[in-house]
Formats: sequence, structure tokens, C-alpha cells
Amino acid sequence: MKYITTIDDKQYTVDVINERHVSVNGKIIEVDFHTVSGQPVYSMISNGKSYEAYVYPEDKDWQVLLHGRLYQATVEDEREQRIRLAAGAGTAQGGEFHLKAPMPGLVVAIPVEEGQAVKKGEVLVILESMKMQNELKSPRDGVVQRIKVQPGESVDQRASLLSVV
Amino acid sequence: MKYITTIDDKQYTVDVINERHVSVNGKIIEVDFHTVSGQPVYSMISNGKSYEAYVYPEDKDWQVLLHGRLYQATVEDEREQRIRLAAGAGTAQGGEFHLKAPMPGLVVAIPVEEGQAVKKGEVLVILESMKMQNELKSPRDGVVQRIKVQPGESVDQRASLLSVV
Amino acid sequence: MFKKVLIANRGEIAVRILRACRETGIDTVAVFSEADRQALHVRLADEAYLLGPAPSRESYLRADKIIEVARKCGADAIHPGYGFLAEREDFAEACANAGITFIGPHPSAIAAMGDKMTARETVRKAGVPVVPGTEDVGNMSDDDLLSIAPQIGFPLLIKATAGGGGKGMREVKSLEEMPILLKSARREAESAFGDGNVYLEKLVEGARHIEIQIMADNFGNVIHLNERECSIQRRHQKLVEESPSPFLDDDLRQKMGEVAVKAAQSVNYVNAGTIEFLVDKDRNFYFLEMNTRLQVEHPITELVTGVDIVKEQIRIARGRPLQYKQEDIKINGAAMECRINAEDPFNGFMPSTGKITHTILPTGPGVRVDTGVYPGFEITPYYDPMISKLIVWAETRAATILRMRRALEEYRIVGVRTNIPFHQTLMDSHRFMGGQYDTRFVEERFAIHENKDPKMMEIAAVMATLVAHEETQRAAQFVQRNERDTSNWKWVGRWERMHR
Amino acid sequence: MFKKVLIANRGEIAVRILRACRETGIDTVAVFSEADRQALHVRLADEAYLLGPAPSRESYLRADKIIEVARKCGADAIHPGYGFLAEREDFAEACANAGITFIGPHPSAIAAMGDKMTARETVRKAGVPVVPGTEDVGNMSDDDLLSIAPQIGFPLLIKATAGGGGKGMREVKSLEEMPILLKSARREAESAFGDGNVYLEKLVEGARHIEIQIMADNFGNVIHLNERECSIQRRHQKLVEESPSPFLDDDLRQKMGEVAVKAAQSVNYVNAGTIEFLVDKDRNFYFLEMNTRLQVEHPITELVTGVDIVKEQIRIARGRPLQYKQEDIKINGAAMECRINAEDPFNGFMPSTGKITHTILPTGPGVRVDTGVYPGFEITPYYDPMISKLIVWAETRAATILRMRRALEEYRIVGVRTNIPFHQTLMDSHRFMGGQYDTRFVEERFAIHENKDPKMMEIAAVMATLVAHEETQRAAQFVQRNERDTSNWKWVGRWERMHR
Repeated sequence: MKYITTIDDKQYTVDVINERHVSVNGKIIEVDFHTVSGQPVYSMISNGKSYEAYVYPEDKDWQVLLHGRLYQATVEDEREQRIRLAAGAGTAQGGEFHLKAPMPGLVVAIPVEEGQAVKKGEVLVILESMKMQNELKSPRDGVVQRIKVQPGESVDQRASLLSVV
Repeated sequence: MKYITTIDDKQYTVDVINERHVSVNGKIIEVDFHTVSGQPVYSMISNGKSYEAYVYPEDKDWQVLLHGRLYQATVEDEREQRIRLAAGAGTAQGGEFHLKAPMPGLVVAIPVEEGQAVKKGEVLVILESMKMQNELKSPRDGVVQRIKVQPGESVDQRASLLSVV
Repeated sequence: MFKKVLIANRGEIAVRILRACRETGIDTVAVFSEADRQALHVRLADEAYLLGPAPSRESYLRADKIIEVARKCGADAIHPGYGFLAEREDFAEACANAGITFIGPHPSAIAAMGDKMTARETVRKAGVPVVPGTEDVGNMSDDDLLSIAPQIGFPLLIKATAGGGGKGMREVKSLEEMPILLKSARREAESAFGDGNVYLEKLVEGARHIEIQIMADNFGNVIHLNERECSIQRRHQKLVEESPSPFLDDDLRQKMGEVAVKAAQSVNYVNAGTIEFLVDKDRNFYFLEMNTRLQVEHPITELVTGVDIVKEQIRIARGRPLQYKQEDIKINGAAMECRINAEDPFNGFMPSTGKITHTILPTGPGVRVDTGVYPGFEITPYYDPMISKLIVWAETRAATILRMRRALEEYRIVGVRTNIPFHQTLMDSHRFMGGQYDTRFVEERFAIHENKDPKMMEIAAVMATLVAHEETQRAAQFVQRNERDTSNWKWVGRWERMHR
Repeated sequence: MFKKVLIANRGEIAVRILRACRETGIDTVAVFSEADRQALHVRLADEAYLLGPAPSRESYLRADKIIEVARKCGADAIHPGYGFLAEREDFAEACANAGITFIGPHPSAIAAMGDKMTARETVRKAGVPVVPGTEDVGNMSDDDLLSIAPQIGFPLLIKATAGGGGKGMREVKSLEEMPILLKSARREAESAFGDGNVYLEKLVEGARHIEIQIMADNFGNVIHLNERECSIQRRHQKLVEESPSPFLDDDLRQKMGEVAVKAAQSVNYVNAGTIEFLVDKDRNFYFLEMNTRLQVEHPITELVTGVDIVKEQIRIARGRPLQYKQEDIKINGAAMECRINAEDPFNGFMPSTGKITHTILPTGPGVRVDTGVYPGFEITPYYDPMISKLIVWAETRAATILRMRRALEEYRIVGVRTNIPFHQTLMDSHRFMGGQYDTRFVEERFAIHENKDPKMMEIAAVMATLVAHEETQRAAQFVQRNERDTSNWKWVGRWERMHR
């Protein structure tokens, strides 16, 4: 069974050949893969090297905690990727970014205005939570639209704050 | 809902009145009972006192690990107890005891013979396992019957070794 | 002798104090907010009482309720931990009035050190060097502060009079930006301490934050337990502490210790406390403030001196003399603490809320973990993001760093993001290893690279794929065997849970 | 400098050694049996290789395979841990022949001390006092032993020549019972060591088992790291160890230390080793045997001396001189270790196999846990029942006992029975607290009462009932909502798993 697995911007074509063999981007490797029962812990021995990872789902992705580092992997089979690419062609790049509150908190400041052009990394909202002031930044260049909250307002987790178009 | 709960030889009539109240042998106590999510850990606050216990099933009983001590509790509702008592009347006391291997191992010695009378606590079989010689003892007085193994024999876990009638 | 102590706190420090009580044969009383019903301090205590809803103001800051609980359950003493009510003189006073021992200094000492401006004046008169800054005592208006600022010179710091822990603190580079920063500092101070009052202090550049732990009893004995180096900070929040400091020599250590004892004596201090200093490049040191309570980072001092600070606090509060003389206090090896916060170091250290589904603690030689969380724990936005402290001891500083790396790698926390990758990167930093850092190091000269080894990325990809593949295979089997009465998503979720 | 070390062991000690390597920047190679594929030492190592089926003879005792693995993967050295191949001179020899450093003494020293009869003779000649017993060297027949026994006097001990750890050891009260005990001792020795040879030793009554840790380098430096008191035993298996011993004073400590160094020197010993002594009521001490390897209980010495014994073993094997001189070794506080075994103390300490479903480790000040198990770990009958070591340090022996009580209460192991209740009862024993015990204490003068507080029994009953009640309620709801396609039992099981 063939999968396309993406971590950051890197794509891996992983073909699960059988229980002991996998090919990665065409290169066949032997794997001894085990689940530790009752835990999301997996152990893989490949070519003598031992790897332990916690692998668990988060939204549609897989989180892989490997040797103390966290990797976020998207795993799709060929069909899924075709569907996504077909669907995504229309909206993927040009889509809106909806800034949501990552946690409940108090909106301290909104240093941008509707219609304002922002760069990737620019602060959109300052949200106070866990006794800290947290800067919510724009993940890409765009124009601010639909600011739905005001400074001083308390918001719930996942509340829509504003959009970047 | 009323239950008869037994620990060792002690019986408790526990009536779950509602979410916050339980009566134990007729005495009503207030309880604040919580599960710790994803774990068999329970926290109970009653009359200001805080208790944490691991409660988990084993065979038909419940194991309660409370303040570092382990209790084995049998919980039955009234109907279950009636059925058991009715069924048990015929066989309970006079039933055979079937000695089974608590773990895989090597039978080192069988210091008893068929037909021999044994007392509670007398050694029936010596089983070597985990690099230790373990003495399997009779839980009650009786007569040894049906010895199914020989010294030097390897046995699997739960293999029948002999009976005490 | 205390028979019962109420711990007016939550999280790891409540558990820490509870353990000290248990090891001294004292019964423990926990108090908790609605958000903390399942918390470890509640489960481990002998008694536990609800204070109120999750927000601190309605629970852990309710001095009246806490004293009421203590009185009703017959507690002899209250340990306030750090934060919350620990540095409120009115709370210490109220305890005394209720006939309950407050495990900490006298209210007068808390008051004297609690107002940071008063504290500066008090210790200055006792001959302790202070950072140049506002010298008046009392509330100062924005106008006053704006007019004084140029005399102090820029850059300077706005600091909360009632403050501590970096809250209500702002760095000011010029007069122009000062009004807006004053406003936000006051707002933060008001929200953190209920007091928006601020003062100014010159920013000592290239400085290190080094503090001295002191202990004092009711018989006039005051000793110091050497220093802790706390310069690894981000936004004035300490992240890593170590003892001894790689910057101090015995001579400076002794001088600072003596001055710290003097500062404590200037307010007739009793119980455990900490004098924070700034030390500049030329080894001049300046009093910053005194924390009149147990510190988060007290364990590193415990590991190098062998003194159990919390047990000693309890002894002192019981009216016993200090068990130690100054000459008993030696430095044995080196200790370091990493504060493990629920925040994402790859996303601006954004706090991460949610449920911790699994944890594996590092153990083995030289490793101590002080934690209040556990699998199933829900991290809420109501409290501090610090979820545990990883504390390591070894014979030398170098061995301690290597051990910390090992322990960080072993530590697994699944379900929320943590700053463990930050600590890992820090332990790999040559400047940190060389002890070459000051309080600006993390923000100005340190970058957390994701630094992903391509080989490991490939392994992660393979492992994720194999897990996804197994799930698909098993889910398919499961679906075949059962009527599907829920959506596919739900089945996968259920399957997931079943196989944990 | 070693770049890669193979650890020829499993369980907690493999993890312990692995951590030392990691903290020294050395890559680690694990080896494992089929039963241990998921074990912690396999998962934490950099490399891992299968040896064979579960039984030790087909896996961890396969010296040939282990050396082959080491050669193929390019390991510079092998650490044998304790047990398995640790005291096999042929293995140490084979390592040397393969050009791989054996982290331990020279084969000649292992051989000299490995044959217990030879060892007695060797140290006796060096002026070390030994327990009266058989004085010949070489295989002795049952007839020989039966004829010598009356000269030694009863009670006496049959001991395995190749032995250690109580295996193949039998206490003999009279000549009559001796033949059958000889037979079973030889059988046990044969199965444990592949060598059924035994010898006799007078049983020193009321004796304490006290051992001295020594370390020696290749440059003729030999030091001792003081004593460990190991008299808390059951069937010659140590259960609790402490350092310092409550029985020794500085004078006796120094004498025994000097004699231990002499014993080590008598065989040109290099690396870490332990001289076991019996100490009688009158403070006479007798050499018992030398363990030419790391001991299970080494951590308590680490905690009181500050020396990392495993790291020092590696340094010595690398040809470096000892980092310490005798005068550097001080006793700081008191440490104690409880061996946590999977066995049921209420059922004759019967080993308990099965799966560990949950564990919570005790943490916080002064607590160290060395463990190779984890939630999901399956305890098989193939290996030792010891699953972890709980090690505690505090400033005084009394504080250590109190801390151990706290830690034992916090330790949760769910799924198998453990001897934690035994340790809890021991820590409550007045005789133990008073340090009044010898090697027969546990078996002869100590009873583990269930000692169930009626109040706690009632609480346990209520909690069990509430859990059972909740399950019934939820199972009923679940059944209503779904087609029941499996038996009720299965549904409950599934429900169970889903809600974990």
C-alpha cells in the first residue's frame, strides 16, 4: 500500500510492502515495527538502529515525538492526495486565514485595522491568558478583514477573531 | 441502588442513593466522587477527607489500591447475591480445590501423594519459575487427588497440577 | 509541633509542600478551585476543601475562605507556597489573628519588602547597593515618572511596586515610547497584583540575575545557602536556573552572601527568603528585590547544599532554631532546573492548553521531577503554564548539562506542546555550555532552530505511515465485523480509544 | 575513548548503564531476547539486536552471539551489568580475544573470586578473616562434605562454588537433613550457574550482611566507598539495603574498608567490585565472597558518596586513573533502597506474572527510581522478579525512612502484585527503625500483617461499589444504544478499554 507522507515541506513516498519491508522514495528498508501495548508508543528497529516514538493523531495529522523532537506528519494514500489536490486547486493558496483564539482569554489589543495590509509574522491580536500576554501573528501576507472582537473582550477557545485575506 | 460489597470476610451494604450520597450499613455519608480521565484512578472526598484509589477489575472482583494498600472487593447487587447463595448452597463448602500453575515453570518436587490428607498451608507442589523455587500451598484441609504432573515436568500457566478434595 | 498544615496553593508546589509535611508526620489539607478537583494536590492530601470557581480571584486568592477552612478543620499552620497569597502581608496578618501560624516571615517584613520602592530604600540604608532608579516612596503618577526618567537615563525598566516574576515589567528605550509602556505595565500589574503602581530602575546592561537564598529563625540566626543563577529568562520569566553560578567565584559569593544576610536583617526577616541581585560585567552587584517566600527554583539549592528548605521552613515556623550554621553550608556538585511550560517554542511560546494524555517521567541517577500533572490532567488557561520542573544534579556543571540533555530526551509529555525543545536547544548551545550568558541571552543571542536531522525526519515519516497504515487496516476489519451506526470519523475515534 | 558500548543485559540495570553512556556521549547497543522486544532498554538504545528466544540460555547467556553482535556493529566495549555473563571469566576472556574491552576486572580476578573456595583461600592468605568452613579447593563429593560437616559444626550453610545471590544456598541444621539439601542445592546451582559444585561454611548466627564497595584502576590505586548494610533478606535474597549501616562506627568502617582493599589487591583487582562480609554481634567480621561486578544496590553508595559508579567503571575501562582518592570519599546523609519485586507478600511471596497496566512513579525531593518497566510491560516467568528499585536519600537515617514511607505510598503499580506492602510494613517496624536487625530478621522476627484499618476498608468498599455502579449504569446505556453482537462480558471489556 502506497502513501504520500509530508513533514514540513518534505514529501516521502512510503510503500508498505509487507510486515517487514517498506520502501521510502523507492529505497527498500527492512523494519521491525512494534506497538507497546496500551500506549501510543511505537518501537522500530531498522538496520540495527532502534527508534522509539510516540505517534498520535491530532486533527487530521499525526504527531510523532521521536528522540525528544516533535514532527507533524500528514499521511495520505494516493487516492486521498488526488482528491485533495483536485479540490485544493481552487482554494489552497488563495484561501482566507481565519484567526481563532488558541485558548480562552482576554483580548488586550488589536494592533491592526480592517483593510490593513500585513506581512507574515506581523502581530494581529494580543491575547492575555495563563497570566501571559500572547501575540497572535499572521501566518502569511494579506489584508486584514472582519475583525470580530474588541480590546477588553473575553473570548472562548476557538472563537473567531479576524481574517486575513 | 443497593449492593453487597465484601472485603475479606467483612460485608458492607452500600446503597448508592444519588450522585452525592451513599449509605454504608445504614449510615448515610456524603461523597464527592470523581474519575481521573483516561486512568483507573478515582478520587473521593467525603467529610473533608480525601482518598485516592486505583480501582480496576480482576476476574470477577475489584482491586482497590488505596493509600498504598491493596483491597480485593466483591460487589454484588441483591439479585446477584441471591443467585450465588442459592447456587452455592450445594457446592460452596464441599467443592474441590484445583491447584493450577500460577505461572509457567518447572515442577521441582511434589511432596504429597494421592490420597494423602493435607492441612491448610501444607506445601503441595514446588514450582521453579523466575529463577526461584515457589511453594504452592493448600488453601484448606483435604485429601490430595488426581496429581497430573511429575517432578521435572515443565508446565504452562494455569495448567492443572492436582486437586484437594 | 504542628499536627495539621493547610497548603494554600496548587500544582507542583502544593505537592512539594505536601510531601515535606508527610515526611514530617504532619497531616495535610489541600484547597482547590473547581478546575482542580482532580489535581494531584487534592488527591494526595489527607483533607481537601473546595474554595470556588476556577479564576484565582474566586478561589486561590480568597484569603477569607482559606482561613475559614483552616479554622474549621483545625489546621495549626498555613503554608502559602509561591504566588497567590504568599506575599500578601494582610493574609499573614489574618492568619495570625485567627491563631494560625503563617509559614513565612512576619507581616511587617512582607510589607517592607513587598513594596519594591520601600524595599530599595530600606536595604540601601542598611548599606546594600541598589540599582539607580526612582528614590521616592509612594504612588507616583505617570507625569512624575516621565519627568524623572531622563535623569535615570535610558534604557530603563518600569517595574510593578507590588510585583515580581516579570509581571508588569517593561523595558523602555526612549521617552517617546514610555507613555504607552507605562499604561500596559500598569494594566498588567493591576491584573496580576491588584495594584497598578510602578517605579523605574536603570537597566543594567549585560547583567546576570543572581539570587541568594537565605534562612532565618526566630532567634536572630540568619544564614545564606549560596546563590542561584537565573539569567536564562524570556520576557522576564525564568526558564532555567543553576547553582552554583558559573560566573561567581568564592570571593564574590561570600560578599554577596553577607550582603544578602544584611538585607534580610534590615527587616528582621524570619523563615526562607531570597535576595535577588543584578551582577554586571564588572562584578558589581545591585539589590533588585527580596522575595519573601519559597522560590520556584529552591530545589537546586536543596541538591547542592543537602538542606531540605521546606522542612526547614516548617521547623522555623514551629519556633525551632535553625539546624545549620553558616559553616555547615557547603557546595556539593552542581544542580540545574528546567521549567517545563505548556507552551509552543516554535510558535512564539504560545501557551498550549488541553489534556495531557500520556507522560513518561525521566528517572535514574541525579534526576528529580517536581510536578503536579499526570496523564489525564487538563491544562486550563486559568493558571501559570508551568507544569513541572526537571531538576538534575551531578558532580560538575558539565556532567549536569549532559545529564539534563539525557533527561530532557527521556521526558515524554503527550497531548500538549511543551518548551522541552527549547531546553534541548539551550543545552546544546556552546555559549550556555561555556556559562557565557546574561539576562538578554535568550531573547537576543539565542535562536531555537527546529534543526531537523533529515535522517530522523525520514524515520518520523516512516513511523507515522506505519501507524496510519495499521489504523486503516484494523479500522477496515472492524467495520466489516460491525454495523456502522456512526460516521467513519467517530469509528476511527472509538477504535483509537479502544486500542489505547 | 569509547564511541560505542554494548550492554549485555536487560531490565533496570541495562537502562542504568545506557543512561551513563548517554551522559558520557557514548552510543549504546542493546541486545534482547524475543520476550524483550518492547523493553525499555531496547527502545532507549541507539542500536538493538535480537539474541534469541526468551530463556536466558538461548539469549542473554549466549556469549558467542553477543560478541558477534559487538564485533559486527563495531562496539568498543561491553558492559555486562550484574547476573548473566557478568562473572564469567571465559566471557571476559572472549571479549579480550575479540579486541573488545570488557568493562570489569581481568578474567584472572573473576576466576580467582568466582570460585568461592579459591577466593576464601586467596584472601585468607592475604590476612583477611574468613568464616570457618571447608578449606579444600576443588570439587568435593557429597561424601566428602558429609564427613567434614560435623567438624565445622551445625548449623551450617551449603553454598554454590560458582554462586552468588543466594542461589544454590541451603541452611543445614543437622547431619540427617544434609543429604537431601545437598541434592537440591546442587540442582539449583546447576540450573543457575551451570555448575553444581558446592562448599560448606559455618552459619554465623545473629550476623549482619555488610559489604564494602571498592573501586580500582589500572595504576594500582584501590579505594573503598564505605559500606552497604544488606541484612534485610528473605531466602538469601536482599530486599532492602542502606548506607551507612546503622551498626557500624567509624572505627569498624575504616577497618573493614582497609581489609576490603586488601582483599581486592590480593587478586590485582581492577574496576568496581564488592567485598561481602558477615559481621557478628561482637563486631567480628568475616569475608564471605567478592562480587566482581556492579551490584544491584550500587545506587545507595552513589547517593551518599556522590560518585557515579557506572561512569567511573567506564572511565577505568578506558584506562583512565581513578578520579578519587580515599580521602575524597565522605558519607553525606543516608540512603536506602527497596527492591520492588513482582511477587505477592500476602501469598508466600509468590512471583506474580502478567501485564503492568498503569504505573505512577514517586518523585520529588530525594527520590530516585531505577526501573526497566513501564505501562504495558509484560512480566514473564523467564527472568528475575525484580522490576524496579526505589532509592531514597535524606540527611539522616530517620528522615530517609520517613521519605521512603512517603515514596512507597506514592508508588502505584497496577496489573501485578508487588512487595510494596512488605516494604511499607518494614518501614513501620520499630526494630527496623531502631536499626536492630540481622540477616534472619525478616524470616524469624518480622510478620507482614495485612493490618487493615477498618475505616480504610470501609472506604475501599464504598469506592469499589461506586466504580461498579458507574460501570453498570454506563454499560446499560451503551447496550441500549447498540446492537449487541457480542457477549455481555465482551461488551464490558470493550467498554472498559474505551474508557481508559
